[in-house]
Amino acid sequence: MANFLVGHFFYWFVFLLMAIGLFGIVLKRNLIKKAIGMSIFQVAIILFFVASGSKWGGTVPVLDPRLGISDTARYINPLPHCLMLTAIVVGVATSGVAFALIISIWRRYQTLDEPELLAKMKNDPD
Amino acid sequence: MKVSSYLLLALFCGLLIYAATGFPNRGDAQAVFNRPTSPAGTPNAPTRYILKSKEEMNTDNMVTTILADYRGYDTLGEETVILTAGLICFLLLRKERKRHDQE
Amino acid sequence: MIPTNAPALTPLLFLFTGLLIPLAALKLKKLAYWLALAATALASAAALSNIFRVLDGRAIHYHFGGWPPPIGIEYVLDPLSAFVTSVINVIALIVLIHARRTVEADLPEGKRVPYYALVMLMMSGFNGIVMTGDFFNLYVFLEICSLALYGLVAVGDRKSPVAAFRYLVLGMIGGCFYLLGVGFMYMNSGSLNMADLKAILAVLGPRPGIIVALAFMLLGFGIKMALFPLHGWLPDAYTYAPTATSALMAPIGTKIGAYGLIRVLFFVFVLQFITQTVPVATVIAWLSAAAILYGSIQAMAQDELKRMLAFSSIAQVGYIGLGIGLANPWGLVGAVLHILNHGLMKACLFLVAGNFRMKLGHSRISRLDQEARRKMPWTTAAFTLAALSMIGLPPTVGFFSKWYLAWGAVRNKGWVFLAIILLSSLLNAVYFFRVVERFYLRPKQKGEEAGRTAAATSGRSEVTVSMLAPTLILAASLLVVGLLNAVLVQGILLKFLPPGLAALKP
Amino acid sequence: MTRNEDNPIITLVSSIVAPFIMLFGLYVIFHGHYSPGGGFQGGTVLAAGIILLRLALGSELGQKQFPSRLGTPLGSLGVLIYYGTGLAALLLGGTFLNYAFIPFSSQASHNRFWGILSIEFGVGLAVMAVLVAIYDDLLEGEPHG
Repeated sequence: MANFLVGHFFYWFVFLLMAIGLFGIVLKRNLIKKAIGMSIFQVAIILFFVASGSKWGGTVPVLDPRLGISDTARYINPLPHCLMLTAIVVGVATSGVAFALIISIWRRYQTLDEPELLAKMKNDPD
Repeated sequence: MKVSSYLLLALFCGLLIYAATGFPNRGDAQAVFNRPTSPAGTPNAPTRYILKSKEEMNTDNMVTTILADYRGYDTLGEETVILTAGLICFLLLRKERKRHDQE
Repeated sequence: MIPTNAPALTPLLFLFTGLLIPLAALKLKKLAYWLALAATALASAAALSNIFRVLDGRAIHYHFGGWPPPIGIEYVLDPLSAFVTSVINVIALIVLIHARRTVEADLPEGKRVPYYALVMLMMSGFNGIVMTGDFFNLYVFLEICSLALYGLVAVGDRKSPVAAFRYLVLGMIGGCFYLLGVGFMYMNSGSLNMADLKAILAVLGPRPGIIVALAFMLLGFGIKMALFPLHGWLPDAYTYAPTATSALMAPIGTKIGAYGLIRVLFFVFVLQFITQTVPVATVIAWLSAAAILYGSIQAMAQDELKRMLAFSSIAQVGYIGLGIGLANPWGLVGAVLHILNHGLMKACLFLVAGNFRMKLGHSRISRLDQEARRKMPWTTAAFTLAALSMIGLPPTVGFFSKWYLAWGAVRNKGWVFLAIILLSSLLNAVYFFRVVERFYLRPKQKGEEAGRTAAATSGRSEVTVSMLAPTLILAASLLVVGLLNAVLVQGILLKFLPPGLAALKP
Repeated sequence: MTRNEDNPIITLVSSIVAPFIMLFGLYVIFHGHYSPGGGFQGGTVLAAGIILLRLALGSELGQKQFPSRLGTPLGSLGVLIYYGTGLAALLLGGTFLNYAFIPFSSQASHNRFWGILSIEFGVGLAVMAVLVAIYDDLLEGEPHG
């Protein structure tokens, strides 16, 4: 049990971050805070992948002539790093689009508070 | 509404912890995704990347070789994603500035 | 060269056009539309010819960068993906012919260039999702088409950015859950390739991580396909989007999620896993049944035509989900046939709504009357035919997919599902006849009495040919595909059944 | 946004630092084969340099250095360089993105090396152009004055 708790320590941290991100998305009323929650959720997933690639005693996946390539345990797993570079870009793109949408919402309704926004939309004729 | 949201969050955390019971410890070099072959006997990709990237691409940085060659198509998709974001920002926001200038 | 590159052809073609349009538009802005149209036409031709390449039932594998599957990314062209790409590309072609006028009406000239570029990138995302044999690659392309869709929705009328933001929040949660599912899958098996994973999962058996990964992936796809409790983004997005966008995303967008669901459930996991070890198929079937009832009942209460169609889409996605959840050959054939049928029907109906908006200036049901029919006889005829098909009257396509679904329900002894399929046809009849009745029986409303003489002298004012022809082609195809459905099912659909299901067939 | 255009410290420091930031960005792009780095990271650093100049010198001078109307076309061009490298491989007989078929040199591994370099360049260009374009577009929302 102790081994389970300690061995997965980093995952508990990541899961907590995910829960915080989801909490922000679901329960916050301000659109910017929702966007921040989205970012936290995404970052938590990125941390999760990167953590899964680590090896105790391993170094960065750049070939070191002193280490050679005979022992794969010397280098941490490069695949999650590569995947997460892609996921980071996707996250950046999603945040950019989210902020663009928030700006155009602000221009039309002058509010970012969700209940207020919905009330204003209801009064809108079309 | 609020209570159900908290319940869903708790369910989500429960699922995560349940899933974590099957995970190898962090940093375990013998974990299933670090072995030379997968349980079904097919080659394991990361091992191959570490062993062969110098030989096949003359490149030291394994992340670069995966990003640009072994899984290069993902990166093309990634560039497309960011271009899409640029186009959307253009579509949503750019035109209104011209109107602003005319005023 | 084309035969060896067949699987990669359509996504790469769309991608190339999407990249070319912003550059070409520096010289000539009008070029954007014609480039988009030409690319879609080429891609449709390529996709249709791909069907004939795989008719013998063997899949064509395409390795990007020359790396075999567990190392690199592969595209797989099998009968299912060939069929689905043909459906989405042909429907997109027809809708794009129609889109020219509506986009001109909805958007200023400077914005049309990025609009068409985004349409192309979205199509490349759709085609990529259908073709790919790699889970992470699927995520990347899922994000391309989702992002493009958020942008395409947000340029509609005044409320559209709010709808797009809600879509973005939910779509992003869906994407993240899918990615998390992929991560859990990777943690437990060490592979991202679908075929490789199938072999590994057969060895590993059920594990906590794999079960949760499956749940998260299904959640992700469920949000993208708007399956019942996860449908929150759909009605607003469809209603406030520009005509061209809603006509593109309604027939195609949600189907991609359904396709992903089929891929994961039947081509990665074994049948026993999803029906007995972890009965997700049953859960999907019940959720879909709820979706059918909820969508149909909500649709009855709507006044805006596009909103009614949006809720009807939720119900129709329910049919597809039901076919998947039944997890038997008839249900799956019904589900995939319904991907085609619902694509054709919804595209036709949304084009009709676009025609109304173009000529009448609105698409509110309470303001439609005989005048609409007098002005636009062809458009209303197309609507009526599509409505009959939605209800599921025999010679039209709608009947046949429901027939397969009903047969699948009977085989599973799912009498509740059978009852829901029958009941929903009745509900469909109620909410579609509510509109059709106005065209043919409702006399002109009082407020417009003064305009009667003027309208009578001007007579018809049907939309232009470039808008009318696609509507009529889609309406006609409802009959043609309906009559040819036996050929379709025997020739193509039965070929793609995954091994576990094909064995069930007597 | 309020900005003191005459603040000499900010103007001077950022105009001295920005070229080095951009140079470092180019280093990160082109040294990605041997050290952590690559197209995306380098492109981001380049974009940071350009955005720093925009923040410090005002958008008028910044526009002269990198006009925002170039953003989307340059981004497309960057991705097109990537796509073109892949397409060249396809046309020369390999599958898409199989750089070994592009005859940069006699050895397959060297071909792949140069292929990676050319796509990293495309990625860097695209990321830089698009990030600056997104920044510009988001700034349009700012009510001026």
